[in-house]
Amino acid sequence: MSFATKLMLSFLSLGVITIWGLTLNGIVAKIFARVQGRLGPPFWQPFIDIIKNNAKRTTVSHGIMFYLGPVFRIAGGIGTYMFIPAVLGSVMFSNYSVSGDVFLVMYFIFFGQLGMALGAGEGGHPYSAIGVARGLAQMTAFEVPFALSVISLAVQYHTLNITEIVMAQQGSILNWTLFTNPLAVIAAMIAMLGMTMYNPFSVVIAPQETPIGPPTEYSASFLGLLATNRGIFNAAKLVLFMNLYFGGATNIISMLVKTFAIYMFSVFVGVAFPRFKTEDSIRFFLKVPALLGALAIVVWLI
Amino acid sequence: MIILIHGLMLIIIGIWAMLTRKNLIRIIIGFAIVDTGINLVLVAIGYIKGKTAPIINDAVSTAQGAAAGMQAVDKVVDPVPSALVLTAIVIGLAVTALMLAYAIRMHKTGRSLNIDDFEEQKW
Amino acid sequence: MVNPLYLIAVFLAGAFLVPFVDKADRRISLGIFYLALAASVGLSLARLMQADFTAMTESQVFTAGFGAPLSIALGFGFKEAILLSFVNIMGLLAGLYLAKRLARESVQSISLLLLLLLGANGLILTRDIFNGFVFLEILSIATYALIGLKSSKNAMAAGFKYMLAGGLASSFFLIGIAFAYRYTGTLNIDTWINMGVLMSPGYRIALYLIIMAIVIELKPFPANGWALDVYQSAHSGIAAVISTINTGALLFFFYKLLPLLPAEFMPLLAGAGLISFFFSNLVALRQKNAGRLLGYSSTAQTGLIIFVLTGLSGFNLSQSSILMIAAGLFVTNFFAKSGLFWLAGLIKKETTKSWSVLSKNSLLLALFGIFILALTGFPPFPSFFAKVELVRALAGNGAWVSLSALLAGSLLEAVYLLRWLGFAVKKNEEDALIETMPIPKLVSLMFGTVLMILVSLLITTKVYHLSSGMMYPLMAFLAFMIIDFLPMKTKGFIAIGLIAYWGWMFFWGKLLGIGSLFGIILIGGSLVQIFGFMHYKDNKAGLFPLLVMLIFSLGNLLQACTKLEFFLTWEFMTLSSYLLILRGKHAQKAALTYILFSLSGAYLILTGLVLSPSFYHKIPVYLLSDMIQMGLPAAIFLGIGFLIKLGALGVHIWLPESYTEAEDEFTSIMSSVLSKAGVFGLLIVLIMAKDALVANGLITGALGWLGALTAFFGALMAVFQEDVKKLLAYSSMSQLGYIIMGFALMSHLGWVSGLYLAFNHLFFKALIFMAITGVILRTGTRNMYEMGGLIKKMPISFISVLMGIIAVSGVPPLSGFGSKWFIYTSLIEQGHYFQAGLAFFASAIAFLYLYRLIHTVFLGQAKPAQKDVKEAPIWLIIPQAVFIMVIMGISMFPNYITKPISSAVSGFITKPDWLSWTGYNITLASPVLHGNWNGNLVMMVTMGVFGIPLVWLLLVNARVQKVKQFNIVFAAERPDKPWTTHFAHNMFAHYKKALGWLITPKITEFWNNVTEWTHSIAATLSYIYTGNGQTYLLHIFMYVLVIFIIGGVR
Amino acid sequence: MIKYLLIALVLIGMGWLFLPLATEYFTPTQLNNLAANYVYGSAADLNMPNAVTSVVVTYRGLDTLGEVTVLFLATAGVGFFLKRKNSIKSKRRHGSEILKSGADLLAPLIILFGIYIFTHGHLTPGGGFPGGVVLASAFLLLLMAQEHFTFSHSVIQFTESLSGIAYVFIGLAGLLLLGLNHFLDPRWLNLGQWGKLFSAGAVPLIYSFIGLKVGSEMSGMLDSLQSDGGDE
Repeated sequence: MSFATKLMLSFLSLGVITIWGLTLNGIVAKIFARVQGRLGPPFWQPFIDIIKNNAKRTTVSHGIMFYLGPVFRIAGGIGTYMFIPAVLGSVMFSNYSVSGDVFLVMYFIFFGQLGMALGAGEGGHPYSAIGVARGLAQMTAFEVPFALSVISLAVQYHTLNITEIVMAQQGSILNWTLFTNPLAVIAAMIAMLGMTMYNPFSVVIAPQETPIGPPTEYSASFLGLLATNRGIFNAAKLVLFMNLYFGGATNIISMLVKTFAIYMFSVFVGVAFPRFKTEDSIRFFLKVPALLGALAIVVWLI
Repeated sequence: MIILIHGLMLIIIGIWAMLTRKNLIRIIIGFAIVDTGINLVLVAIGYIKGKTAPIINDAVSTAQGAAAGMQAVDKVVDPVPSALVLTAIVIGLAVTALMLAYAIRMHKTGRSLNIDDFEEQKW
Repeated sequence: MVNPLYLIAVFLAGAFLVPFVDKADRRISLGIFYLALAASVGLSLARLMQADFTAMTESQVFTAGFGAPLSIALGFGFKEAILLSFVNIMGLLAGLYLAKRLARESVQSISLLLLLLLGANGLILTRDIFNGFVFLEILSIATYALIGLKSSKNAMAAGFKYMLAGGLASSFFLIGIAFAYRYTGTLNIDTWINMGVLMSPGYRIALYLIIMAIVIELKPFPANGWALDVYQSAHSGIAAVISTINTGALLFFFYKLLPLLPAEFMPLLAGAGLISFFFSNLVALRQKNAGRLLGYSSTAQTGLIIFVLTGLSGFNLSQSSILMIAAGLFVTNFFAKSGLFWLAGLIKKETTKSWSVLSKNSLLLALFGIFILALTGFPPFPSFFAKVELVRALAGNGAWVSLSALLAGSLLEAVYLLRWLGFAVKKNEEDALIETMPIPKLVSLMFGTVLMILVSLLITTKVYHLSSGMMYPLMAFLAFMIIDFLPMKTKGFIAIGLIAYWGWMFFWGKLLGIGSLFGIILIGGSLVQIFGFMHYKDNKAGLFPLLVMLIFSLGNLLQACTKLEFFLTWEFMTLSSYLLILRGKHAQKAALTYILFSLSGAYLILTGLVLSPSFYHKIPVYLLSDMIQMGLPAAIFLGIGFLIKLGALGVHIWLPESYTEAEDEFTSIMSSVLSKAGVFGLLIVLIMAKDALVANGLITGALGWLGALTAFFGALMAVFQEDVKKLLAYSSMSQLGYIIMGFALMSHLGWVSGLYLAFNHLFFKALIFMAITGVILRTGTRNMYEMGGLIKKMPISFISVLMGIIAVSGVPPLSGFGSKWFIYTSLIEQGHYFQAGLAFFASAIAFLYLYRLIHTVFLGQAKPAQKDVKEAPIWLIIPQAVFIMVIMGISMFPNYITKPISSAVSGFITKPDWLSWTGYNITLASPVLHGNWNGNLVMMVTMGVFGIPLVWLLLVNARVQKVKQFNIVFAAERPDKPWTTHFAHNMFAHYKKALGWLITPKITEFWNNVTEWTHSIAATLSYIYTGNGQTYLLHIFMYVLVIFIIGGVR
Repeated sequence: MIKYLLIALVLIGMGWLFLPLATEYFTPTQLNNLAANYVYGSAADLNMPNAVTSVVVTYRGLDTLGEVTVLFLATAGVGFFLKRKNSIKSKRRHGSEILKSGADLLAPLIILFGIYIFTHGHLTPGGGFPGGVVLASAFLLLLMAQEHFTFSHSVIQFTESLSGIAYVFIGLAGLLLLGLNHFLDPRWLNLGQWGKLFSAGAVPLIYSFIGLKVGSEMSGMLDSLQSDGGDE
C-alpha cells in the first residue's frame, strides 16, 4: 500500500473517530444534565462549540509554549488513536499501529498531557498549575492498576501487540478478557475512571466551580482544538480499552457499540458518586485497584 | 639467688612508688629504685658460685698473658654483666638527672610538684 | 663498602665539637651541625649507591677487631641504607626547619639534635641487643631533652610523662636483656637467632619483656597517652622528628628482633598493632586539636606497620613483599606526617577548624592536600600500593577479621583526615593571611614534598611496573597545573584538543564491543561538557587539572588490563572527582560524605578484586571479561562497591548532597558521565560472574529489586525537592535504578535496555543539567520557587529542558521511550512482572518532578528580581545544542544505537533469535512475549500529528493577541503582585499527604545514627586519656600484663 | 579506689610475671662460652688483666662510647633545661668550718685518687667512670664548702668536648690503622708488658679521656642543678 493511500485512510479513520468522540461527549453531557434534572444541550452541541470557537476573531496568547500547548494536546490525542488498531482486520482502521505495541500507546497518552500542562503553565494562571499538579498526581496513581492490568494481559496473551491481543479474544464472547481475566478488567476499569476524570476523580478540572484546570486561560481557536481533542482522545482511550478487555471490534458497528458501552460505565459512576480529594484518590487507586491488578498477575502466574 | 630476688622485689617496690606517690621527686626516686633493682638483677645474673672477680691478679693466676687467661677461665665470674651494669648505671643516672631537671622546670612553670596538677592535656 | 662507623663518628664528633666551637661564634657551630647532617646523608646515600648488596652477614661490620659474638656488629645492608637515607635526610630537613630556633637556643640543642640522630642511626645499624639498648637510650634521652625546646607547662608535663613511660620501657628492656643473656649466653642478635627458640618459660618472659619494651616505645593504643601529649604540646619540629625518625628507628629495631620471637608471639603483636590502628583512628574522630590529631594518626600508622610486620608472617608471603608493604606505609607516613607537623608549626593554629587560613594560601593548601591524600592512601603515593598489597594478602588468606579492622580503621582515618581537608578549603573571611613564612621552614616543607612525590613515582614505576598510560591522568594533572595561569577559554580548548587527540590515538577504532559504547559515554560525554566550563571570566585555579585528570582516568578504565591498573584508575577517578566536588562553595560536608562512601566502595572493590581470578595482562579488562569467571563472593564485594558508586538505595546518601553542592557544571558531568563508571563496573562484574549468578539467581533477583526500589524512591524523593539540583540528583538516582534493574535480568534484552538507558541518561541528563546550570548562573539561586517565567528570558534553555524532560519521562517520540519500552519488555519477558509494575509507577511519578522542574523555573509568573535575566552564555548552550541534536538523531534513527548495543551485548549473552530488526522496527517475538517498536515511524507519525493541528492553528489563528505575562483572569481581577500567584512552593502537597510517609528519611537517619554512635564510642574511649602521668604508667603496666595473660606467654 | 585496686593488681601481676625468672633461676657453675672467651681473650689478645675493662673498653667498646654519649646528653639536656642565669646570684649557705678545712685538705687527694683510678682501669677494679665520678665528687665537696666557688665553664666544656672528640678519634685511629672492623680496637698502640701501666694498647688512654669527660660532665651537671635549683 502506498504511503499516500495509507495517509488518506488514516485521515478517514481519524474523521470517523472524531465525529464519534464528539458525539459521545454530547450524549454524555445530555445524560449528566438529565440526571441532574436539567434539559441539557443537544448531543451535537460539541460540534457547534468547536465551530464557534474557531470562528472567534480575538485570541489571547501568553507566549509560544502557550500557543503550542493545544497543539501538543491534540497531537497527543490523534497520535494515541493513530497507534491503536481500531477495528480488527480493517485496513483503514489499523491506522499506524505497526509503530509499536500497547506501551507506545500508554506512553503517547502522556504526550498531549505534558504539552498541555506546559502550555497552561506559561499562561501563568495559578489554577492551571494547580490543576496540572492534581492531574499528574492522580495520574501516577491510576497508572499503577492500569499498568498491572496490562502486565497481566502480557502474562495471559504472551504479547503486547494490541492486534494480537484482540485476535486472541476472537471466537466467542467468553474469550474476552472480561471473562478470561476479570481481575485485570476490574483494575483497568477503575483506572479508567481516573483517566476520564469524571467523578469521583474530577478534582483535576473541577468542572462545577470556578474555571480551574489546565484549559483555564485558553479561549477561541485554542479552546476549539482542545474540545476537538477531548472527542478524539476519549474515543481513542475507549478503543484501547475495548481492544484490551472487550474483544476488540471486527467491524465499525461493533466498535461504536462497545466504546459507547464502556464509556457509559464511567459516566454512570461519575453521575452517582461525589468527588474525591486528590490525596484520597491517590490512596484509593493504590489500595484495592492496585491489589486487584497484582492479583490478576498472580492468578495468571499460577 | 637472694640478690636476684631482692632485685626483683626492689623493682616492684619502685613500681609501687611510681604508681602511688604524687610528688614528682618521689616518683623519680621510685624510678631510681627500679633502676637499682635492675642493676642488682644484672649483677646477680653474672654470679657464679665460689668464683672471684674477673680480674687476673695473683689470687687467680700468677701467669701472664694467654696462660693467665687459660687459668682464669675457671676461677672468675662472668665479666659481661659487670660491664653491662656499668653502662646501665650511667644510663640510669642520666635519665634520673634529666627527670630531676624536668621536675625543677615543672615546678617553675606549674608552681607545683604534684603530678595531678599536670593533666591539662587529655582526651 | 661505606663503613657505618663513620656515621656514628660524624654525629659524635659533631655533637662533641659544637659546644666547644660555639664559644667563638654560633655560625661556626651551625656550620658544623649542617656539615655533619649533610655528611650523614652523603654516607647513607653512598652506601645506597653501592651495588654490592649481598647476604646480610657480608654487609656487617665489627668493632674492636673481633668477630661477631665477641664484639658488637653493625649491619649496613640495603634495608639499613634505605632507611638511613630517609632518616638522615629527614634529620637534615628537620635541622633546616629548626634553623632559626637553633640559632637562638643555647648550643646544647644542636648537640642534642645530632645525638638524637646518632641514636636513630645506631639503633638501625646495630646487631647487638645491648648496644641497641644504649642507642635507644641515646635516642630517648635526646628526645626527652628536646621536648624542652618549648618551655610551656604542657610541654614540660608531656615530656615528664614521656620520660616516665620511656624509663619504664627501658627497664623492661634491660630486665629482658639480662635474663635473655642468662639463658643464651650471647648478646649478638644473629648468634641468638641461630640458636633457635628455647622452651623455658623464663626465657619466653625475657623475650616478652624485650619486645614489649619496644612495642611500648612505639606508642600502642591504649598505652600511649603520654605520646599524644607530646605530639600535642611539643615544638612542631620535634614532634615531626619523633613521629618520623624515632618511629622509623624503633620500627626497624622491632623488625630486627622479630626472628628471635617464638611463633606464638606473632598473632599477639599483630593483634596489638591492629587494635592500635583501629582504635587510634576511632578516638581521633573526636579530636579537634591538630597536633593531637596528628599524634593519633601517627600511632595508628605505627600500629598498622607493626601489624604488617607481624601479622603477615603466617601467610605464604615472601619476606621482601612484607617489607615492601611496611615500607610503603612507612614512607608515606614519614613524609606526610612530618610535612603536616611542619605545616602546623607554620600556621600556628591549634584547632583543626581554624586551619581554614590555608584557603588563602594556595601553595600551603596544595601541600596540605597532598599530605592528607597521601595519608589517606590515594595513588600514586606508596601507601596506596601498600594497602592494595595488604588487602591482597589478607583477603587472599581469608583473614576476614583483620581485613575488616583494617578497612574500617582506614575509613575512620579518612574521615578525620578528609574532614580536616574540608575545614582547610573552607573560605572564611575572618581569617588573616599567613604573613610570616620563614624560608627555611618552607624549604623543608617543599623539599619533603618533592621527595615524597619522587619516591612515590619511583615505587610506582620501578616496583609495580605500571604502564605509562596508567599514569596519564596524573601527568595530565601536572601538565595542567603548569598551564593553570592561562585564561579559562585557552585552557578549555587545550583540554578539549588534548582529550580529543588522546581519544583518537588510543581509543578510536581500538575499542570493541561494550568498550566502544563506554568510550563514547565516558570520553565523548565529558568532552562535550568541557565547553560548559568555559564561560567563566576568572581563572578558576585548579579546575582544569582535576577535570582533565578525571576524564583521563575515566578513559583509562577502558584501558586497564590488570587488577592493579583497574583499581589504581578507579582511585584516580575517585580522588579527582572528590576534589572537584570539594571545589563547591559549601561542599565540604557533601564532599566528605561522597569520599567516605566512595572509599568504602573502593575498599569493597579492592577486596572483590583480590578474590577474583587475575585478569589477562596486556588486554583491557572489559574485552575478555567473560573469559574470567569469578565466584559469588568476589562478585558480591565488587557489586556492592559499584552499587555505592551508582548510589543505589541504602547507600545513596552521598548522592543528592554531593550533586547539589558540587559546582553546577561539574554536577552535570557527575550525573551524566561519572555515574556511568559505576555502570561500567557493575556490568563487568555481571559479565565476570555470569555463570555463578545465573546458577544462583537469588542475588540477581535481589539486585533487580534493589534497582526497582532505587528507581521508585529516587523518583518519589525528587518530587518533594525545592532545590532544583537536588531534584535532578534524585532523578539521576532513579534513572540509575532502571539501569540496575535491566542489568540484573542477566538477559540479552535486559542488558540492552540497561545500556540503552545509560546512553540516554547521559544525553538528557547532561542536557538538563547544562541548561539548569545556566539558569542558576543567571538567577543566583537553586530554589525553584524563587524562579518563574524564565521561558521569555532564556528560551534556548527552556527548549533544552523541554527536550530533556520529554526524553526523561519516556514520552514518545524521543529516545526516552525506547528505554522505557526496552526495560518493560525485558522485565516482562523475564517474568519480573512486579518489578515492571513498580518501574511503571516510578516513571509515572517522574512526570510529577519533571513538570515541577519545567513549570516552576520556566513557566508561571516571572519574579521581578529576575526581570533583567539574560540567556545563558554560549558556552553552556554549545553542549546543549550537541545533546539536543544527538537526542533527535537517535530518536529518529534508533538503529544507530540499538544495534551496536545489541551486538556488543551479544558478545556475552547471545542475541536470541526472536529479537530482530526489520528496518527501524524492533520486533520481539519470544515465546512468552511479543511486542514491537518502530522509533522512526513513531517519530514520523508524531511529526505528522503535531504538524497538522499546528498548521491549522496558524491558519485560523493568524491574528493572535499577545498579552503581558501578568494579564490573567484571576477571580475577575488582575492581581496586585502577580508573581505571588506563582504556583511553585510545595507543589505536590497533596501527594505528600498521600505518600509522604514513604519517604521519612529512615536511611539518612540510620547513617546519622552510625555516625553518632561512632563518635560517642570515640568520645567514651578517649576518656581513658586522663592526662595523669601515673595513670598512663598504669596503662602501660596493664597493657603489658593483659597481653601477657591473654597470650598465655607463660 | 578502683585505681588503687588496679595498682594492687598490677603489682601482683608484675610479681607473677617475674616469678618464673626467680624460680627457674639456678646458679651456674661455669662460665658460658662467650664469657670464657672474654676472660681468655682479655689476657691472650689484649694483654689486660682486668677482663671487665677489656669487655667495657674493647669488646663492647661501642657501648661505652654510647654510654659516654648518654652522659654527655644528660649534661647537655640538663644544661639546656636549666639555663644558667648569671644575673641571679645564688644564695648558698656557708659551709661549716669543719667542712671547709676538710674540703681544702681532701680535695687534692680525691682528685689524685680519681686520676689513679681511671689510669689503672685496665689493671685494677675501677676505670674511667668511677674515676670521673670521684673527680666530680671533689668538685662537689668544694662546691658545698666554699660559698663563692665557681667553675670555669669554659674549662669544663673544653675538657668535655676535647676528651669526647679524642675518644672518637682514638676509635677512628683503630679503624684507619688496622682496618674495616677495627673501630675502637686499642691494639694500634703497643700492647706492652703484662700488668704495667702503659700496656693493653690504647686502653689506658681511652679510660683517661673517659675519666676526664665523666668528671667534667658530672661537675657540669651538678653545677647546673644547683645553680638553677637554688634561685627560688
